[in-house]
Amino acid sequence: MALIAMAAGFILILIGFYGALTNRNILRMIVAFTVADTGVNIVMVTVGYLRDRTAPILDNAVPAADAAARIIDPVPQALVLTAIVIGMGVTALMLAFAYRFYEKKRTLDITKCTELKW
Amino acid sequence: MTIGGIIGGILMLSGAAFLFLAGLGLVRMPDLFNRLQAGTKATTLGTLLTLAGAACLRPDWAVKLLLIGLFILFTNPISSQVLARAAHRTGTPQAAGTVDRLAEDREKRP
Amino acid sequence: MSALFIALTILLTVAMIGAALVAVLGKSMPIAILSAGLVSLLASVLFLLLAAPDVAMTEAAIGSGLTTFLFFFILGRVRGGEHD
Amino acid sequence: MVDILIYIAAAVTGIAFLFALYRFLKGPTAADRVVAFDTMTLVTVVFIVIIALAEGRGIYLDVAVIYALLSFLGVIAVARYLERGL
Repeated sequence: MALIAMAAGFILILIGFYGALTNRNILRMIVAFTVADTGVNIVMVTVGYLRDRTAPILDNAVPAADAAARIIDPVPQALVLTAIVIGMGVTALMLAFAYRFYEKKRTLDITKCTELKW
Repeated sequence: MTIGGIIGGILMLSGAAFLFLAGLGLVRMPDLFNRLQAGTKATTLGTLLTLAGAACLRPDWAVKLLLIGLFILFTNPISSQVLARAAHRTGTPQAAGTVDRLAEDREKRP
Repeated sequence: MSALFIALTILLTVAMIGAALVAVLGKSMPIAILSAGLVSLLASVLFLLLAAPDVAMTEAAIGSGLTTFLFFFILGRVRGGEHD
Repeated sequence: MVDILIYIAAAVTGIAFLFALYRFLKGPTAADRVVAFDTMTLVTVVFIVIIALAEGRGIYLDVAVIYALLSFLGVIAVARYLERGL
């Protein structure tokens, strides 16, 4: 199961990079970046997965005495939790830049942005 | 093998059957409004039956499952109605033989 | 219960790749945004299968709900400039 | 016995999910895809309940609560966008 999930994550990263490199509409590039972000999160959670173990939350089903033998490592999950929130912030920042670009140029096509070319 | 387990399993099976019928209607219906009716009403009933079955299987989760059912019962009709209103106002094509009383009233009394 | 989980993982993987292809290659802009939201929504079920319910909750709330809303907010403001 | 019933319910629900996915990938208009999206979120709530029953962890149901609360937000956003609003 972990192998299938890791393959899904890598395929999502590849699809996202392909879309971000081949589209010219800036909003489409940001959507493709979101897809690649989700793929990276899936790969990071899959790295921390162990077979036949359960979620690292202590309740009646998992008593604290034998918790170390039955739960998986919670550190990659904490990292991914931070990465999701920061990814939302980065997406909001890119959308703000896209809106600023539209106000300046009245278009969303990034090939019209030619001030730094000579 | 208790009596609650049998009742819960049968409820979950009937809920899954309603979800299957909703998916079949989503594929087979001719236009958007029929698909909306199949994909929203039948799915709500199927989900509620499945939640009731899970509550029969594990009675200690009943409060949380009741909360999920209440939220679905509140939010799903809202989204369905907003979507149907948007589709009707933007002039989505309808199947042959549809009687649209709302558009007739709009034409009669603008 | 392992066969059930493997079958669910394969189903979610196929659906996620299809939705991602629609998001990248499709013609219309709101459909692309909705497909990206669908990828996040299915990824949160995959997180749940990988025994990470807290990550699944955050992904469902932020990755699917808030990001889709932000995209549609910006898309409603730039309407009229979307030629391609 | 109960396990077999849960397996059959999961299989039937998976077929419904595949039908909704077909409508999402094919759908002629945008509103058709939104209907398929709404159906898929509800089918996913059923998946989460089945996973929680199979694992025996009650804490997994919180994810279903978040789904049921927030899944209609995207539908309302796209419907308001199609209606020239927002």
